[in-house]
This record gives sequence, C-alpha cells and structure tokens, in this order.
Amino acid sequence: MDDLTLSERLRQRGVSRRGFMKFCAATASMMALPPILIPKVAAALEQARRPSVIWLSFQECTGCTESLTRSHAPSLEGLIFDHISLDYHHTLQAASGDAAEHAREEAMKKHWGEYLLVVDGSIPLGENGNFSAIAGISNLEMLKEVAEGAAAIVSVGTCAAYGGLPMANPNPTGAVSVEEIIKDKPIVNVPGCPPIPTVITGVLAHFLTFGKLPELDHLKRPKVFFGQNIHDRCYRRPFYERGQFAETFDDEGARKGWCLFKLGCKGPTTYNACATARWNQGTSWPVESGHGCIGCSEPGFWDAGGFYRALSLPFTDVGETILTAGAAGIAVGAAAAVLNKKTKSDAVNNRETITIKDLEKES
Amino acid sequence: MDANELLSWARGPGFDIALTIFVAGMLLRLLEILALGKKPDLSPPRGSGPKGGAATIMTRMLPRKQVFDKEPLRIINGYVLHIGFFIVLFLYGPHIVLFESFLGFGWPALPSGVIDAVGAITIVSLVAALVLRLNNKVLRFLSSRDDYVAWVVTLLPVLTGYLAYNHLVAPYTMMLALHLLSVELLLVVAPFTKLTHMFSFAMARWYQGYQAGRRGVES
Amino acid sequence: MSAPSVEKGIQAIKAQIDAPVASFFSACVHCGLCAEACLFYTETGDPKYTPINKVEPMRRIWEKEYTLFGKAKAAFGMSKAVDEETFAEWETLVYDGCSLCGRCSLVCPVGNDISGMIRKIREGFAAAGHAPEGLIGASTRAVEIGSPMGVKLPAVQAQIKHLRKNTGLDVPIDAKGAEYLVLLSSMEIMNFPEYLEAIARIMYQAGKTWTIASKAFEATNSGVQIGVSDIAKLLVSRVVDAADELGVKTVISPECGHAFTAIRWDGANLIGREYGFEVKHILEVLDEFVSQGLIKTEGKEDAKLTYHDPCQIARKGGVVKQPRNLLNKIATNFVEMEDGGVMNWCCSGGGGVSANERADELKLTAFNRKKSQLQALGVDTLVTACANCRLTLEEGLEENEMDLPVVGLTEMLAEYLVEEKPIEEAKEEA
Amino acid sequence: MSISNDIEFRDALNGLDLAQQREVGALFVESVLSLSSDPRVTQAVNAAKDGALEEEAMNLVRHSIKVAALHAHTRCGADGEWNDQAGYFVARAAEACVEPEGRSQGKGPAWKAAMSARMACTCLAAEGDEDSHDSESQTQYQILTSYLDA
Repeated sequence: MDDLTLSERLRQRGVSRRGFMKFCAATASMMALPPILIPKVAAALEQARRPSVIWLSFQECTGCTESLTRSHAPSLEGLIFDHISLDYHHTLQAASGDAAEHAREEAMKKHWGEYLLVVDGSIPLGENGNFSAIAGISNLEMLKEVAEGAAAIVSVGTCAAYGGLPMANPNPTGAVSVEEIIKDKPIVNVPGCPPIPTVITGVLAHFLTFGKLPELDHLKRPKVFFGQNIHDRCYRRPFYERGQFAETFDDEGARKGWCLFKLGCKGPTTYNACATARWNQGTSWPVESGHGCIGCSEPGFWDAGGFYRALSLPFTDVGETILTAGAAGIAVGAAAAVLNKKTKSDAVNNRETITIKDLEKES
Repeated sequence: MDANELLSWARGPGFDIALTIFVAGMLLRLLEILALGKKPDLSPPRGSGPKGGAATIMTRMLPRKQVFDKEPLRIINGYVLHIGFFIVLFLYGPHIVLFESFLGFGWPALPSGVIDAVGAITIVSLVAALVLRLNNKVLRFLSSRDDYVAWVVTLLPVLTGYLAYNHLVAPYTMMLALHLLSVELLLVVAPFTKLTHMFSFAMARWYQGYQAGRRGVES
Repeated sequence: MSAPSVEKGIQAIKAQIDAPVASFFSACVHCGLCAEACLFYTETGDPKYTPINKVEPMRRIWEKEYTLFGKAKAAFGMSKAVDEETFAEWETLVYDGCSLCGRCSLVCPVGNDISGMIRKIREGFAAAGHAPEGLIGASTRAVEIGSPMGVKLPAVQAQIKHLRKNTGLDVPIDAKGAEYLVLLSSMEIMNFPEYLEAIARIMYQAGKTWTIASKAFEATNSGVQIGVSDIAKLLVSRVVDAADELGVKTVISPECGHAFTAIRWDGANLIGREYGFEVKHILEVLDEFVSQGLIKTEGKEDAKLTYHDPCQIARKGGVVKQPRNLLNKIATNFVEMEDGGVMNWCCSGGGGVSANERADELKLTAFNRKKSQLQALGVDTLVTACANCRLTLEEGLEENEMDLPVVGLTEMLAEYLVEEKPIEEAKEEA
Repeated sequence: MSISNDIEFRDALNGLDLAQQREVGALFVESVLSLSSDPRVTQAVNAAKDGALEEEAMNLVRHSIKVAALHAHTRCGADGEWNDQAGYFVARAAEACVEPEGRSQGKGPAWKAAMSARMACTCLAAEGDEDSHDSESQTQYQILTSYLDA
C-alpha cells in the first residue's frame, strides 16, 4: 500500500502532464461536467489517495466483474484500477480461504469508516441467509458486517441494486437487493446486467473526485448515467416516429435498421446510458447489434412480460381474453336475457286491456 | 409500488380484468337489449327495411342543416373529438401493434408527430365539449353524473397518452402505466355509462332506419 | 277492468319497452340536439321540453327492470323512482308538450326514434289515469258514438244529400266490390264538408268506383293520440272489417294526419295481421290519377301560395313529392317554405295537442315557430292536407293577426277540375 | 230569367261584379240568419250590402267576422253540437261576403256564401230528419232571380 497520489503514479507510468489533463477532461465530459470543471477534476484526482475498496460478491454471475475488468479494456478503466486499492475481491485477489478473509478484516480495520463497499449479486434471505455463504459466513451476515464500516456502498449490477435475476419469480432463495438490508448507509445503485464499464468507473471516479456520491434519481441511480431513457437517445428513433418496425430479427426492416419496438425493445421504459456511451469502447450496443433493449437497468425487468413482447402489448393473450370474456358475457347475458324476456312477457300478459272506462281517475 | 411494478400490473392482470369486464359487460348489455325483441311490422311495406337500416347508419353521421345552423360549434367539436380520438387510437404505431396481436393483421401507421398533434387537438376538443355542456341550458338540464363520468374516463387516456409520448409530468414508465390504467378505467366503466353508444348507436340507427326504409320515409 | 293506477301505468310502460327502446336509451349521449329540433323547446326556451327528457320515466323503468346494472343500482337505492308525482309532473310534457311530429327522431345523431317512444310512454300515462281531459272525452265518443266529435251517420247522409243536390253526384254507402273505400275525419265532416264534395267530383271524373262504409266512415283514431293501443285497435278494426266486408282494393285515408298513421302504419300491427287491401293517402291517390291522366285540370291559381307538410303525412308518412306534383299542376306561384318537406315544422296542434284544452296556451307559443316560417315567405294562401293542421293554422294565424286563408289541397284541386256533364243529369232530375 | 239548377245559378252569379256578388251573398246569409246568434254576422251582412264602406272599416269587419267564424267551429275532438255548427256556417257565409278581392280559388264570394248557407241548413238535418236543405236552394234561386229582376 504505497501512498503515491494518482498523479505521482501516472508519472511513474510515464504519462505526461498533458496526458493526465486529457484523462481528466475525458472523465469530466463523461460525467457531463462543464469544461471549466476540468482543472478542478485534475486537482482532485491529483490528490486522490488510493481509496480502499472492498468488493463483496454474493449471488452473482461475475458478469459485472467481467464487464469491469475485461483485459481488453486497458485504457481508463485499467488506470482507475491501478489507482484504487482493491483490498478484497474473490475473483481477482490471489489469496483465498482464511488468508483472503484475513486480508478483508485487515483492510476494514485499517480504513474503518473510509473504505468503499462495492457489492454485486443479490443477498438471499431464504434459510436465514444460508443459500449463499463465503467461508462459512452467510452473505447476509457478511454484508451487514462490512457495511457497518463503509463510507458508502455501491451496488453494482441489477442483482445488487434491485435483486436481479435471482429474484425472478418464484425467487427460491428469497433474494433481495442491498438497499433492502442496509438502510443507514448512503447507497448508489449502478444497475445493468451488467452495467457499462465506464458507468461503474464513472461512479467511482465521481466518488474519488468529489468525495461524495453523484446526484441520484428516485431509484438511487446516478442521474448522469441513468437520467434519460434509451428511447430518447436511440439512433433508430426516427423509424419509431414513422411507425417503421422490424417484424422479425432478419426481415427487410431489421436489415434496414428499423425500430425494434415490435420485437420487444424496452428502450422507452429503461433508463441507462447504453445509447450514448455504448459498449466495448463505443463499438456498439444491443439495439445497434439488432436486438431490442431488455431493460436490464430497471427493477423487475426479468418478470416484465417477456423480452420479446412489445411494450404496447399486455402480458396475456388479448385474443384469448376476448374469447373467454365473450363466453362469460354471453353466459351472463343469456341469463339476463331470460330474465328480461320473463319480465316483459309478464308485463304484456298481465296487462289488463284498457277501455274508455279505465281512463278517468276517481278524483 | 414503483413505476415498473405499476406498469407490469397494468400490462398484466389490470389489462386482463378490464378487457374482460368490457367485453363481457358490452355483450351483457347487447343481449339485454336483444332479449326484449321487436314485434315484426305487419303494415304494407313501401321499401326495404334492411336497406333503410343500413342507409340510416350512414345518414345520421351528418347533421341536418336545420340543427347544424343552430349549434355549429357543438356539432363540429363533436366531430373533432371523435375523429381525433379514432386517429390516435387506430393510427398510432404501438397501438396498431396491439390490434395486430389479436386481429392477426395490421395497417400502416401515421407518423407519431402527427398523432401527437392530433392528440393535443383531441384533448382541447374534449375540454371544449365539457365547457359547451356546462354553458348550454339544455345540456345542463339533461346532464347527469353518467355524462361527467363518461367525459372523465374518455379524457384521461388521451391526456395520459399525450403526456407519456412527450415524456412530461412523470418519467415515461410511470406515465405509460398511468396511461394503461386510465384505458383500463375506461374499459371497466364503459358498459355501464353512455359509452355503450359506441355500439348501440348502430343498433338505434338501424332500428329507426329499418322502420323508415320499410315505410319508404326519409330517415 | 280496474281503476287507473301507478302500477298499471308502470306495467303498461314495461310492456311497451322493446329492443329498439332499449337500444335508444343505451345510445342517448345527452347531446341535446333533439331540443333544437323541437318547436316546444325552441319557442318556450324551457329545457324540460327537450324530447329525450319527455321519456325519462320510461328510461328509469327500462334501467330498473331490464338491466342488471340498473337492478343493482336500485338495490342500493341509487335509482330514481317512477311514482304518482312523476306521472303528474311529466303528463304535460308527454301530452301538452308533444305533437308526435317526429322531428326530434329525424335529427338524433345516434338515431333514437324519440317520438316513437313518446307514443309508447303515453300507454303508461293513460293506464295511470294521466291522459288529458280532452283526449279522454274524444276517445270515449269515438268508441261509443263512432266519432270523437260525436258525428253520426245521419249527419253524413244529410251531407251526401246536399252534395247530390249540388253536383248531381251520388256518394255510394256500403257499395260492395267498390275499388276504393273513402274514410272521412270528423273535422272534415263538420268543419270542411267541401272535402267530400271534392272526392265525389274527382272519383266521378276518374271513373273509379268508391264507397263510404256506414259502420266505418270515421278515419280518425283517438286511441293513437291518447296512447292506448287497445282503443286504437278497436277503432281501426272497424275500418278493417268494413273494408274486408265490402271487398275494397284500397282504403283512402283523408286529409288528416294521425288518421293516416293509424290506418297506414299502426293498423295491421294493432290487429295483429296483414291487411287484405292497400292503404293510400288521398294525395297519393290524386297524384296517381293525375299522372295516369284519369283527372284533368284547367286553369291555375295565380295567388302566391305555399304548402304546409303535415308531420304524419310527409315526415312520418312519406307523402312528400305528391303534393308538390299536384300543386305544380294547379298553381303558378307555388313557393316552398324554408324547412318545407320532410323537415317541416309542426303546426303545433297535432298528436292530440289541439284536442287538449289545457295545452292551448302552450300550443299558441309553439305556433310562433310556424308564424316566423310563414312570415319569412309572405304568401297569400297556405295550402295543407290535414283538417286539424288547417284549423290549428287558422287559429294561430288569427291570433297573430296574419290574414292568410288556409285551404285543403284536395278541395283546391277539385276547384280546378275540368267541368263534367253530371250537372245536366241533375237538371232533368230536379 | 228563371233559375232552376245550380249551373244556371252559378253562371248567373259569375255574371255579377264584386259589389253585386256581395249584396246577393248578404241576401243569402239573411235567409239563414236565424241559425246564428252572433251579432258580428249581421254586422258583416250590413257591411257587404253597403257598397260605399271605406276599405279601413271593411277590414275591421272582415277581421271580426273571421274571428267569429273561427270561434264558432267545433274544436278538434270536442263533442259536436250541430246547431252551433250551423252558426259556424252562417258566419262563414258572412265572411265570404266581405272577402277581399282575388281570394277566388275558382269560386266567387256569392257562390261561397250560398254554399255555406246551404250547409248551415244541412246541419239541422244532421240531428233530426226534417230536411230544409232542398227548400234552401230553391229560396236562393228566387232570391237571385228577384235580385236580378230588380
């Protein structure tokens, strides 16, 4: 654990002052900060001590980790990682067994109250938490224990943020999100399945730069990345406006890059930065590759009526509902009809013939 | 109940229940009407009943000059709000996707920019309809709770749809959920208010037209 | 038979409600356009005369008795009752304030036949003892004496003798096998005897066999106006039986509005079977005779005149172009009233309103519509084809100091018939 | 010149000018005046006979006899009284006598008065059986003959 500042370390790696300033500009722009703040970002990053980060992985598929540490992303993500002290990460750390846990306790003790807790994966409550444990400690217990000394918690990935796929119906493990357990710590949800790498590092960079969490929306997601829905920034939007939809994944419309609304795209109801930041260093993103957005950064996206069911379609089969309802309507209607016929025929049959004698009231 | 859960409920059980009540309710009303039957007309006919019935369904789409001259604004506004409502409902891309899902066929959509404009006009027209209703002594006299309930449940879907499309007032997910819920409210309420006229208008015109056609009188 | 009561009234209305009525109430959107077409509203400005409001009691009964939703509302006490007070309050709307002119039915955007419903609801009001004095009297006389105005056969025979004296033409009574059975309305027999004379001369010139039935010379049907199908059936059966007995080919309905509706449209449905003969309005017959060249006219009336379409004949009877054909043959300066023809305004006295003394003042107010329609035209003569319209118009015009003679079309046509030789026969006979 | 049937009667009447027609008409009304008790009828009869009456006064009379005739008719649906109805026809006959020019519809005022007067008599026959109708037309023939001879 050396105490070199970020800028000193950069110089060790042979990155010039200018290179460093370019890096700060990129970070600022990515966080939609105005250019005049670049010197401020630069100043903050220069002083940034290597924050201690404890990464807890619970019921997760390592997708978030995979997304974050892809080797072929050497640029700014790699730099960031060289400059945070990742004190505990199952997949990445060399140590294992007691040594690993010891390292974690050591880090916690050393940076109590200052370290950043990053969580991916949901926490099972079923069997009082014993569906998933690390070194004999249930995720539930470990989360509580580590969270206590954390300065802030970042739930990376939809599982940690909102429960994720483990929580999908019938949710056998009783999986829940971090925020459902930890109520007394500032939490940032960085949903996505997985989130975009630059979104994760962006949040960390923001924490590094400003020492506090970014502005969050009503689902505790950084507005800078989750403030707009995909649909509004989608390059296929004009086709949506003209009602030009691809009918199948390889029909003429699909080849022409028409809107994937009819193929279940959840862009309109999904808030994320895929359409702008895109994936794999801006190479592409789901829609651009011809597949509709599945709304992975939204709570409950896994049980939202199917990824390939258009947003304007209800979950159930409308035709079937109409038929069953029709049958019910006819049944009830027939009963009412019989009733009406009887009421009417009674009225007609019991009606006394009216003669001129029956017109005058005995007043 | 966050927006996504609300939307899922609205797209799931909400829609199912509403559609069931709508279809069953309307069929119930239809059968309740038909059950009362109609005595055949034995008078010597001059023309054909069915032709008259079909003709009247068309002729009553246009007002008579004498009545139009009396209330041009109210009548024209009636057209605006009906045609506007139909354009938004039947010619907007995503709506067509819904119809296609159970009809098995779709039709070309209007650009959603046009739909957006028509939606705005329809909302203004609906509000105008209420103002006209409140400012006319006959309508004030005639109107009952049923009229105002029918007005509200008809306005809400268009309003929420407009707000959703333009991403106003609330995030799109929530507004879309509210839009679907307002449609479901309309479907649930329709069979028990004057909104039954969406079907019974044709029956009424047919019955009067049938008699007129058979009698060889204009209708 | 039991005394009239609210229960009998409701029972009668329940019996009248059928699928069309149910569809009408399910279609009405309270748009108020029927009021704009009703002269009782336009001239009084009182929204209670809005046509669809006049059948509100029937709507309540329909909703409560014939819809599950209505039954539920009633169970929770959320439905308005139909009681003695309702009948009393609505009586003046259903009778005094409605001439069954059918204009509202024609403009209703969803196609509701409102005047048809008012005819039906009157069944309930009559059964509940809420029919107007005048109509009860007229119906009683019609059933007991044979004519709402108490006209008996001797009166007709006297007129026939008078006619034979004047024109030498005979009016056959109960002539079996005649082609036409001519009906007369009491108004014509009493107030406009020229009609019978015109018929005689026309039939003679056309060379058609015709007759009057001693047991059924009366065309009017108070049962249709008061709204009691049982009485209407009794009255119309007399005509049908006479026509069958005499074996006529065609029954001619005279210059009377509701009589045409009674015999042409309601009759077969009242007696429950189809006729064995045709029914035509006198104008239809005249138009046929003229177009077949059976009767020829000479000379034309040059006074500026217009034609008032009686509602039951034009709008509800479909006899619209015939009077125009006839008038164009005998008048040089025939002009149409604005809204003339199918959309014509009512004279304000039809549907039993003129026989209902209580409605006189309302009737005169409603007449203003017809007054402005006529004032706009400035004609010298007003021609019509319904005796009741004629008198209602005469009274209205008189009340408004408008000096405008009102003439029956048949009578006028007879004036321009080419003279025939029977007068000579009369000479030898005298 | 003797008049024995309606053709001669009508031709003779058509030969008269308006003033004469009114005078003869008035005579016809007088012969059945007993059937009406309405003073306005006699007023109209006098006006018809007074050729020199100015237009303005004549209009007043016309209006009053028109109202008289209207009010005498039997209301639609009302219980008809043939005796009253006779009065209606007398009033109508009087009204014909003071009818303004050009109201022909093919019939002269005198002829209309004559016909209405005869109908007034027919009304009496409607109830009872005595038949004064035939005599009335003969009376009218004599009235016209004596008027023409004078």
